[in-house]
Amino acid sequence: MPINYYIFLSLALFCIGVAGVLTRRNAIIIFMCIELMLNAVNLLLVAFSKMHQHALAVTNPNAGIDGQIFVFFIMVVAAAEVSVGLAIIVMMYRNTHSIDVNFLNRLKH
Amino acid sequence: MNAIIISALWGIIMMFSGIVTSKGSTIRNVAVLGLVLLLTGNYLDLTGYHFFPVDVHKMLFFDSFGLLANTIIIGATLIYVLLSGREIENIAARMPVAECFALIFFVLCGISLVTTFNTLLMLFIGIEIISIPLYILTGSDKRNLKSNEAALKYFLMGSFSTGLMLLGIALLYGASPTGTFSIDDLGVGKANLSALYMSGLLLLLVAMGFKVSAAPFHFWTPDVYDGAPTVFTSFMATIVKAGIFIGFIRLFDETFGDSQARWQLFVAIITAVTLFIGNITAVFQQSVKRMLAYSSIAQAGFMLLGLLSINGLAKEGILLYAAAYSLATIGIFAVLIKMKDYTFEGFNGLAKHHPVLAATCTIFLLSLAGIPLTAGFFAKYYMLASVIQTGHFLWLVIFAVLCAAVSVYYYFRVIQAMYFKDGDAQALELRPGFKGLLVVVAALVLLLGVFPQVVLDRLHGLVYTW
Amino acid sequence: MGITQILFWVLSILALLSAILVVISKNPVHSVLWLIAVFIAISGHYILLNAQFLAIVNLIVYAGAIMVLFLFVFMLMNLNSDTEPQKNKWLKIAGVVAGGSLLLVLVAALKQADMKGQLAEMNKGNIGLIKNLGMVLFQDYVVPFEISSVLFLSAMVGVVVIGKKD
Amino acid sequence: MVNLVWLVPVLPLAGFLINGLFRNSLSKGMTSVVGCGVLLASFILSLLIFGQVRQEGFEAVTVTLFDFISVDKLQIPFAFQVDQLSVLFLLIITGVGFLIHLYSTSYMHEEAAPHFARYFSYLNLFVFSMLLLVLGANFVILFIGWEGVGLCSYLLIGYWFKNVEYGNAAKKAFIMNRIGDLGFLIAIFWMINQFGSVTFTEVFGGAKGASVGVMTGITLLLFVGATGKSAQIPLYTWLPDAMAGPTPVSALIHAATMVTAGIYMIARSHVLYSLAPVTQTVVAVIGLATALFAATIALKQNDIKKVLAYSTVSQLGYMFLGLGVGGYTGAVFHVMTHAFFKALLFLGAGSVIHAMGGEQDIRKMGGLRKALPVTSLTFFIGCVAIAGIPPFSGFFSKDEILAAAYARSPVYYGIGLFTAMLTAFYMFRLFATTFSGKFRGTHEQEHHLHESPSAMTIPLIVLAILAAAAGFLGIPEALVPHAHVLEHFLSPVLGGASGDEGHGVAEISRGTELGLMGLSAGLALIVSLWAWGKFKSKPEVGEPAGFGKVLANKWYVDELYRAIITKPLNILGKFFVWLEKWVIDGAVNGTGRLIQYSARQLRLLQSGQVGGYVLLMVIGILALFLVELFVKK
Amino acid sequence: MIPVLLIAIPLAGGLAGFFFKNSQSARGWSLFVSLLALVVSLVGLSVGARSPMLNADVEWLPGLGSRFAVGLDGMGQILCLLTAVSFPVIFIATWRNEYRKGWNFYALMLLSQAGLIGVFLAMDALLFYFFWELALIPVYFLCSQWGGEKRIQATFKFFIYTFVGSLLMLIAIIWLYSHTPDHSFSIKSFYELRSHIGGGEQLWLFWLFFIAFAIKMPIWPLHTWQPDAYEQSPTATTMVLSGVMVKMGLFGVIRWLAPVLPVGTWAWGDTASALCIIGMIYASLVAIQQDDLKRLVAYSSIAHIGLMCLAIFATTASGMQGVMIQMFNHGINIIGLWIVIDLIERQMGTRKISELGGLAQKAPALAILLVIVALANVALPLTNAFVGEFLLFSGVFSSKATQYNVVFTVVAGISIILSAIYTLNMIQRVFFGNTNALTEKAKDIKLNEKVVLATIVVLIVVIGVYPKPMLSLTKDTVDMIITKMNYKL
Repeated sequence: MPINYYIFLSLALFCIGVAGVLTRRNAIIIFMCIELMLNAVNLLLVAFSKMHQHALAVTNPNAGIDGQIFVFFIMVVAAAEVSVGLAIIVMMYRNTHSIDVNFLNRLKH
Repeated sequence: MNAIIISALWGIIMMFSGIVTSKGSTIRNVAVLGLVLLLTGNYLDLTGYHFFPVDVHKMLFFDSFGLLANTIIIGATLIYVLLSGREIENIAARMPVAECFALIFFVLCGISLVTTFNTLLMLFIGIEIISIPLYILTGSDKRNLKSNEAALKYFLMGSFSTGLMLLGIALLYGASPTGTFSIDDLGVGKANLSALYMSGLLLLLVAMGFKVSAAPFHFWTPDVYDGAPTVFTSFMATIVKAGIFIGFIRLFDETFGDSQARWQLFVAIITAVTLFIGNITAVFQQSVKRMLAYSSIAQAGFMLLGLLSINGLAKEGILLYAAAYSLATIGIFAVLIKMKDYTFEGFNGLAKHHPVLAATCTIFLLSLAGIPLTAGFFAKYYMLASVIQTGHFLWLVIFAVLCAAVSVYYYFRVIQAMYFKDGDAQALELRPGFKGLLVVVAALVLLLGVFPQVVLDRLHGLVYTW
Repeated sequence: MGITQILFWVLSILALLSAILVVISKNPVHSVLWLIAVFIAISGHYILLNAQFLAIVNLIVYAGAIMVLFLFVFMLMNLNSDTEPQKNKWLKIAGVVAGGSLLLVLVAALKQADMKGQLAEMNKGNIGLIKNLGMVLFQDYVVPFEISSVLFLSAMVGVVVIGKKD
Repeated sequence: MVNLVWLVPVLPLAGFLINGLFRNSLSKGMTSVVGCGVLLASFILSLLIFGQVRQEGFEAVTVTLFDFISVDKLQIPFAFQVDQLSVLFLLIITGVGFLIHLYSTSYMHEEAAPHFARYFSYLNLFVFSMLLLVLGANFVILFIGWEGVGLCSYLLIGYWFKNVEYGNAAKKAFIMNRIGDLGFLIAIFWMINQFGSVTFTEVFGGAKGASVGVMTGITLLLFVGATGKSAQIPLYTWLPDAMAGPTPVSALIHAATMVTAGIYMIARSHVLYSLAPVTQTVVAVIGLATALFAATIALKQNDIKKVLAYSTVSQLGYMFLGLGVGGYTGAVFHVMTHAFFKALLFLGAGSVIHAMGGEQDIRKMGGLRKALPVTSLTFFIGCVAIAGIPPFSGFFSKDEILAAAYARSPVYYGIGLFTAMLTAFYMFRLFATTFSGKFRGTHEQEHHLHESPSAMTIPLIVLAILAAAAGFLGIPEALVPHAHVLEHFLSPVLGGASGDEGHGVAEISRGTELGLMGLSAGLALIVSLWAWGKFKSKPEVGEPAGFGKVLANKWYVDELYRAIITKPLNILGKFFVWLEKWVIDGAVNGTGRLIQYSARQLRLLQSGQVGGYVLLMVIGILALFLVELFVKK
Repeated sequence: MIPVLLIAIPLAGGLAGFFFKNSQSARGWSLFVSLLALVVSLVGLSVGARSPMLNADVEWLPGLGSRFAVGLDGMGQILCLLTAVSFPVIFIATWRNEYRKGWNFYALMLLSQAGLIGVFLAMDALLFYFFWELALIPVYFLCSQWGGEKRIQATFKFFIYTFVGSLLMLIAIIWLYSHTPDHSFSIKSFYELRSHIGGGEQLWLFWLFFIAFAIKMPIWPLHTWQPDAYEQSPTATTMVLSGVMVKMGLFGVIRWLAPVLPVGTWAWGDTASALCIIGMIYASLVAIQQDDLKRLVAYSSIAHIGLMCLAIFATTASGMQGVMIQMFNHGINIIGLWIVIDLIERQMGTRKISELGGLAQKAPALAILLVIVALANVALPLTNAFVGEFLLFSGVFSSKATQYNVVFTVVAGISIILSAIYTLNMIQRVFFGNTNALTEKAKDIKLNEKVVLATIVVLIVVIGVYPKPMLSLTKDTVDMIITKMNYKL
């Protein structure tokens, strides 16, 4: 499969995520959109890893594996982030029974 | 390696110290002990004593630049804890002090990763290890809505920038000829993939710019610094920012060094915008805390000059800048925390009631303004000199200088308030030890300003042997 | 047009559609579900790319654990259907436009790179298998692996700090 | 002896210091002793030097005291030059100076001791500077004296500093002199640039080599200086106002000595002038114009000192005419005689004012002859002398100038003669109105009338004798061959009678010269008698009308100057103040305000909305990529 | 040795001054210290130009190629003497002024003295820049702490203004430094640069330097900070500012601009000169309009400085000599004026000319001394300023560097007349005429003021009559500078 397809696919997903971040007000949804962006990147990485393998397999059987390892680490980080992020959101919700980012405007100028 | 491991381990120790005792002072002493250990450990690393002979598979590379940066940063942290550590207890009732210190140690661990990374993976993990604790620390004043808000904003935008960074890394990976993330291989991008390469580079520039609050990716900074508990603002604004900057320089020097001509313009643009927005916006602030937030943006703008012209001078300079800037800002925040009222009016007539506070604070402000005889001057000097040495971007230098003149405006507003305005500035109780330490730090700033050689000699040797 | 191609297209369209639905659906719970759909589609892609391990992990960790966490939080806050008042229209449009143009620009930038002959090879090659991954992970990548524990630790501590009732 | 010449100026300087520093402790007596003593001493000294100089074949001596300024090539020594010309002036200055000092001791007696001392110290300082002026061996020393006398005249005019009017007069004098001095200075710079030196001998030596253009420039600039100092058109207006000072001051500074500095300077540098015919013409024309102009004004003045002042201006014009037509000796001769009779007239006027208790308006006087015999007699002699009636001194000196003028062009002569008649007219108008007829003042003034004390009358008498007799020093060739002692004496400096450079007197035949003499003498006599007859019975006491008004108001020249110079300068200054506040400083403050404003606007970006922030970030990214796509490469 | 002492004495004295706890002793101490500095500078004059004691050069920042190099050449001597004379004079003259927390005041004064002397002695560009700022900072605090009611804004404007200038200069210095073959800040390598950098660079480098110096001097139109600053500062500081600090600008041009960038200096000479000329006329005319004594003197100072700067660009030996000696003269003369103004203000509580008058009756001694100083201010012969301005003008007139030399001389000459106008106006309206209610109770001056004014008057006359020693002192410097300014070399 030409790598371009994958590139554009994941870019599309990524940008949809960005658009989501920009358009939604619900903190959790925004966070989910960010997760979407991460997954887009994951997909891209895997695609590239396969591309590298295709290109370099002759010299190095394990060529391109780093990409997949990286994806693995991204998932790790994502998990950690989710835990912290949700914790913060919940804390926020506890104090101001709302997770609407538009109400986050005590700090400005 | 010493720094990374010690800090990680000591972080755990701090966690458990929380279980053993709940006396703030004890915990703080443990932390101080740990920092001293860390400092010595890292310094020994620098001089060639590696405690942990680990094969890092070229994931990390311990050069003198990174280690020296670590030393400076850890030293700054030590001063920071000594000056303001006590304040952590006062943030809120039943504050989990031990955990906070643990997080601080983890951040240090992350910083020492960022300063010595050798693959983008390590950079990424390091950045995350730095960020996640910071989200927490920002929100650690749980009942305070501002703190909450700051935490959430920081978190959302931080993870957004993480997304950008990852996309950049992915593109670079695609461009990498050997299919690895090692920055040694990334340098030589194959010509036909240069589009991938450039896009990845730009995205990384954006992501890192976000972390060091370079405009137009700085928007989180004022709100987060303003909302976070002042102790942690001080920590974020100085130590963390310096650490990430070292990583930033390292990334662009090692990875993208040989395509400098391609990206210099972008850095120049970002620098100009940062300087402009940072300095101008700071002019019209009412709260000193928020002013300092903007000033930290402005200072970042100056450091970006070093990124623009990566050369010997720039590397020496960025270290000196990190030291000078951190010292001065930590000092000011230490004073700020003691103030009842964070607005400029709150400082009126401070000189009358607390001459020592006012005097030291003045020195710190002068240093930030880059007045000669203070460390800040040489920091700025190096940045300007490094750019002038490249022979291009003279317009940027002149622009930077004009911005520096503007910066004098808001820094001196504080001095004017302290010395020339009448009022009764309220400050919380001050221990003599605190004052003493403050004076020592001020003296250090002056020393660096008159004989920067004491550090420069080392820098010079190390940076050029690197 | 082999079976893989067809699958590729199907999965891609599925992913994109459900991604869009994630963004536009009023009800948060629905967006969660659509997000899970996206993950599944992406896992499908992994399988096509013969990265079985990641495909599984993606399903388990993301679709399984993380999304459940999200749902859980939603339930906890019981803001199910459109409690989210509408953001003002212009900002929405601006957001969409910005996202779209970002895509445009990125694509434009990457189109220049001619990737002719650069194929992501499908359903063959064994680097995606647990065995190889494990080998590499625990030999070359042991340091980051260990370090990431620090990440988890800090996250843990963080959650404690934040969540501890006071 | 000659080498002691430095003592001549130093003595007055000492007097100045003593009187100045100890003015609070010295008694009036002491002050006057010191003040006059130093003058007497230096007068005697000058006499001795004169004795040495007058011997045949005396060569000019330069006495160098020390090195004043020396910058790479330029050497300016602090040196004095003793020759016939300077010695002549030495005698006039110290001699007349001494008499006037003596006179002042009693004239100023009402002043309190400190102010008395101040007066004398100023006076001494003046003499010192004047001596510097005439002794200087180079233009810079000359200039030092030049400005020094200006300063002293400023101080003395403003001597009664309580009176704002006097202060203004002093200021006017100083500033107008300054304008002239600027010309002088530039001339000096030009010389330095041209000859690399300012020493007389070297400059005159080099002059031959220089182009006519340069010479004309330098001499014209020097003349500008002279017009300032010697009150010529257009810078003459300060002199009449300068009468604000005490009368002896007017006598010494504004009649006898300082105002003649210009003549001295030009006579001194006649070598240069002879090389610049254009300048000579200019000098002559200006001089003549001034003479006529001032004389017309003098016709209608009623303040006794003002009349004398304008007559001074007019006489000075005469001298310049002499210089302009190359009659240097004549000019110097007239300087001398004028010093005598004008000093005499002023002192006489002073004595009158003294007697009238400060009254200066001649319309309130009259018939003072009885009360002030000595004064009136000496004053009469003065009038006769200045009117140019033989055999009094004025006749000879004036006549020499007229002769020279005739030689150059009859027009000069005609105007000059007319002016002489005007002079005779207003002088006798003055004399008649003041001394004859009956008294027109108040009663207590009438009581108060008395002849002045001997300290005042003696100088009058001495000066009267000089004014009467001095003329015989310069008996024209036409009458008695080789009797022109002065010319003979000065010839080493100014060149002989049959002088070399463009000297005109010799060209006219003896017959014409005698004719001219007769004419002028006769006319002068007639006019004088007419004037006396006209005014002794019915002096004009009413306000003048018609053209007389114009004259009485000095042709409205002061008003004119105010309109075309003072006002515009003020307006310009005000405009600059406005410019300063609103444009230049406004720009500076504007920058500050601009920054403030932009700060207030930029803050709004920090909306507090996460969405907004991210949007801006994305836009930033877009911008970067657009740059990458379109700008670079 | 001597230069180090000259800097170290006031520096140490100043730092020590902070620890005094009452003004009187601090005052005595500062006077003592300043006198000590004066003695040292006199020693410096006595040892002879070739003496090794006049130079010191120690390692400072080897990494940066900057050394702590200080030296006393003719120009340094004359300016150090000025500084060293001024400060005792100032301290004595303002002896009776009371300052809140006086010890800080005197300490800061001494610090600024150290900075000033450092500027005049520095033989290393970076060191020069250091002292340049060091002299500025104390003055900033002095003015905004002890100044008039609008002090904070005025001083702040002054500070930012000069700071912008000096930063631009810093850029130029770094740029030159990076082009020196031996990567050194030493003045020698800077003087050798002429062969390494083309005319093109010099054209813009010139302005980076000149703006800094022009602001300091100040040259029209960068002068607007000055009147406000002078008006608002405490008089002692105003004396420092106008007597000594403005010389930094001229000094900078002579030592660091003209010889280093001869081509730039030559190319922009006419432009700069034109600015000076405009400034002279402009300032004089504005001065005539002033009613505030301080502002009047401020503007007259602008005019005088303009003349000196003009003479620098004339590039003639006599002109340069004039600048040298005139820097000294202007310093002491203007300090004399300030002393008088300070006296008047302290007695009458006002500086408004219109509210004064007739002081000569009440304070004859003051009147006489002022008149002499004022006459020096209008450059009357036998006063020091005459020598200076004579040389300046003849230098300008005989300048080969410009073809407008005559025009410049004449127009500048007009300012002499104008200066006479405003000076005499001032004398007359303040001292002559009749007293009014305010000036009735005026008293004559006290001993200390008499002493300092007399000292100044003596200096004025002595230098005016016998300037030779001064002139010969700076001869070598002048010749060196003039040769270096020859851009054809």
